[in-house]
Amino acid sequence: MRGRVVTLATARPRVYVVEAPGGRYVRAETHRELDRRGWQPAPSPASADALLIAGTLPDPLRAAADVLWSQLPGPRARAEPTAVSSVPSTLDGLRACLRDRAGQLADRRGRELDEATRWVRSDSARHDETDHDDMDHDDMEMAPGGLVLAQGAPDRDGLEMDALRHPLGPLLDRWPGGLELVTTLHGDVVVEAEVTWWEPPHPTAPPQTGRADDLAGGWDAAATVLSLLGDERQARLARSVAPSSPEVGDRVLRRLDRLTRRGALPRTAGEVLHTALADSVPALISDDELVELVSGRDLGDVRLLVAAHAPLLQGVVDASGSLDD
Amino acid sequence: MTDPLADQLARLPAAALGAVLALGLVLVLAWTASVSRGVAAGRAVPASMAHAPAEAARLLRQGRRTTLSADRLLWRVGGWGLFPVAVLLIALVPVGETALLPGSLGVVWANALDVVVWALVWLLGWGANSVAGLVGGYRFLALALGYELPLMFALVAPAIAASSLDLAVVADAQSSLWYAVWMPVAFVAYLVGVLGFAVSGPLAAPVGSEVSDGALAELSGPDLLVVRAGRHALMGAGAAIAVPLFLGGGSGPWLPDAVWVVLKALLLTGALAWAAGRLPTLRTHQLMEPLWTILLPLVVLQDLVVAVLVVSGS
Amino acid sequence: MTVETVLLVASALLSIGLYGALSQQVVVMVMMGLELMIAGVLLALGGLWWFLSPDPSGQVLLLVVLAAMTVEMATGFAIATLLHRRTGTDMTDMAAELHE
Amino acid sequence: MTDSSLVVDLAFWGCAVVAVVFGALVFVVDSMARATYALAVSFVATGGALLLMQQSYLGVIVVLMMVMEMAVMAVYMVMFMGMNPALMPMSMVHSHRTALGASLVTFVVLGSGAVLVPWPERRGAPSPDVTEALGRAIMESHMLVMMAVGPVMVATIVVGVALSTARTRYDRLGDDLDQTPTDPPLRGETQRGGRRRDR
Repeated sequence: MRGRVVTLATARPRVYVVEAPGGRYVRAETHRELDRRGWQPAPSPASADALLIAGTLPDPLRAAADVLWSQLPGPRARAEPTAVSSVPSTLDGLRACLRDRAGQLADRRGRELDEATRWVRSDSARHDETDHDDMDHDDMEMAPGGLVLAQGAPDRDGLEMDALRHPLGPLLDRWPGGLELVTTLHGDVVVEAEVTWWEPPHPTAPPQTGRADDLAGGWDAAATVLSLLGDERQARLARSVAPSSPEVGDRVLRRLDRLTRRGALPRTAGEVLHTALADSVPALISDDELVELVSGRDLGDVRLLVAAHAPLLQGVVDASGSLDD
Repeated sequence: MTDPLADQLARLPAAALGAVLALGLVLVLAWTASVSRGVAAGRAVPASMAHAPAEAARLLRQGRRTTLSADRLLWRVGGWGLFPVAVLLIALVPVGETALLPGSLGVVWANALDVVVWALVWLLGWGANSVAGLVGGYRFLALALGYELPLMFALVAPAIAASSLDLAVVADAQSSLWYAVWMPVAFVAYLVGVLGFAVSGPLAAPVGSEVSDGALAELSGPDLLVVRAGRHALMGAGAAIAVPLFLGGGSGPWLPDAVWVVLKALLLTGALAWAAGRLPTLRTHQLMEPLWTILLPLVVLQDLVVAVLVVSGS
Repeated sequence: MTVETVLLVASALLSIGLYGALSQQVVVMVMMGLELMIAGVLLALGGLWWFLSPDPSGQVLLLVVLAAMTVEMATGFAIATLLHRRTGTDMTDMAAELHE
Repeated sequence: MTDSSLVVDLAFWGCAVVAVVFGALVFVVDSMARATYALAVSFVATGGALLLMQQSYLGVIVVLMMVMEMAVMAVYMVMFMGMNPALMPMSMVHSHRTALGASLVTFVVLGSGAVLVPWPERRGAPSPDVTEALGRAIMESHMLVMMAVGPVMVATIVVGVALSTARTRYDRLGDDLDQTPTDPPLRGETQRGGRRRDR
């Protein structure tokens, strides 16, 4: 009975898929393989059964990956496939690991529950020097958890709001590998952003080049955007599009255009996807242009815009080959 | 002194049976919503039917995620409160002879219960102490202000037409023509409200995928399971309340009243969940204008039309 | 439940609210004290109505109290926002200093 | 009195204890969210007590309004206090003793009044449907009251918006109100004559 429940529970594990710098192709293949199996990607580490980091992480990001790993509630499994061909066996391995009762028990016993807490403590110690004095409530600078409290700043409506530094990436699902976008938020609106790129430890060659791959990059971006909009059905279609199936491509494109018209998708994102898929390869985006693109947007829009422009970002292109190849 | 108490005690078994039936109905409705959602997302019907049990098994096996300085009390209240609200809503629906919680103010109670969802979803986002959760919680309040007023005025229309706030009376008043037919705007506004408090379809921005599922971002295991079940249950409960309000309650040929109520609720839940699965999630700031400047005035106009017709008819 | 007990509970609510309204520094907390006081008034009126003279006009008075409460809250929030926007303050003490 | 069964008594004391305890918790707990929702619970219990006194409509309206209002209140709390969900020790009181004394005196005076005053017997009987009686009252004999409340509410909405917002519609769209709104609504600082941003 217990065995049957475990089989049912692990029939379709939810995998939190993160792209390492240069891991674009492995990540795209992972999503396609998940589709083939009918598994769903997890939207956040909290609800995920498995963590999959596509590609090779540079050493400085290893610690961050461990923090991410500590956020999986367990039973949990972890893998880092580095080649497109190893993706199916990796996923099989993840499921086997989730079904291994003895292994999961051992993992639970050996867990340090407060990895994230320790990380924040050491992080806030670093921030301490930069904290400037606040007039009235000095004693409230720190919460008991050791978190740094936000400082106020006027928002776009002229009302003082908390300004919160919120990093997006570098280890985030449906996010270009290696991109770290540190945003300053007023509520959920990004007012400032800084871009950092993490280099892959060794350059990875794209598995194929040429026009077919250019389009694949566009369809991959379209799939990510659709998935971010919660439309997994169309996202699956977009991922399955090969340049040889124009009807499916047309359907996805029409859907994207409709979403743009209805305002579900920021217009810029819709336009760049349309251009990439229907007309020609759009121009690359520099880091400054990326900052310009996201500032003044709310957090959700930022995710959609970055996803739509992912194949055009300078850092992604440097790490894994480009549409221009 | 003992007589009323004994009276109350004598009614306990019947009430307990009713509560179990209501709970069962909520579970069936929630499951219907989940299946319909799966079909809308492109899964085959058998796979959609198996989806809810498999996810339940998976989440029951999963542990609890802890976040730093979470307000655990409020967080859990927010999550575990959704499903009971759905059960209470179902208890207001007259099935057959009477509702589990009958009363002359059923319509107002339904409204009060859906307002409780405001508090719960916000607490859910707040309690986790995470950016995604907070964004989701605040998005919900913004949307709630937008959908709640049209929803309230939509509830007013059937009450005016039936000159009663009692759901059973409202249902009986529709023997000749369903209110959904002659007050379509109110019906649509009500359904938008249901999507709103079930946090799905075009109004799903508070749990939007693009902010890592927003208010749900830090939930795991059984806590996530009850919230997901609660959202489906709220959609089912909203549809069930629409049956006496707009769809003629238990009226229908051949079958007994109770069966018709359940059947209509199941069909509406399925349709609503399918639509919610197909319609895109709209961004919060894009929804504000249509909700406040188009839907709300239209519903108020609908109320006026209904009131004028009722007065001139009597 | 008698008229005495209802009024006793109502006066407890009113007194707690009064404490909050007098002692709190943050505008919103003062408003919460006021709300609690109004809850006491509502309960007292409700009890008096039910136990002494249950005719409809008493209920109208309760409805007016409820309406007054919403007006108080809405205006209070608006003024608090205005203060915050103008001066960045949310404290009654600082608001008092404004006219000096 | 007439309907004082044991069940009603128990329910009333339950509501009373919850209302008072959570009312006190508002000024005791350490977080704004908890304070706000403690007040909401207190109000729900007050609404419950009103329900027990057969004022179903007012009771349910109190529950509905207060849960809604507290949900909004929590936003203001957090906005003005700038707090994260952490349970943070906070004490933001002035003249604590005076306030405590004043409230204690009030309680003693009012409470002893409640207990000592010889309350008269009930005059008249409640109508069978209290809600309907209320409706008839506000639509017939006391219509003037409701007619006055309506404009006051509208005025409150206008005043509230006018006081709290810094923008007008001209900020958003400039003088030409036929333009399609910008997306996002405004960028950067508040700007007069809203520059259109084609994105």
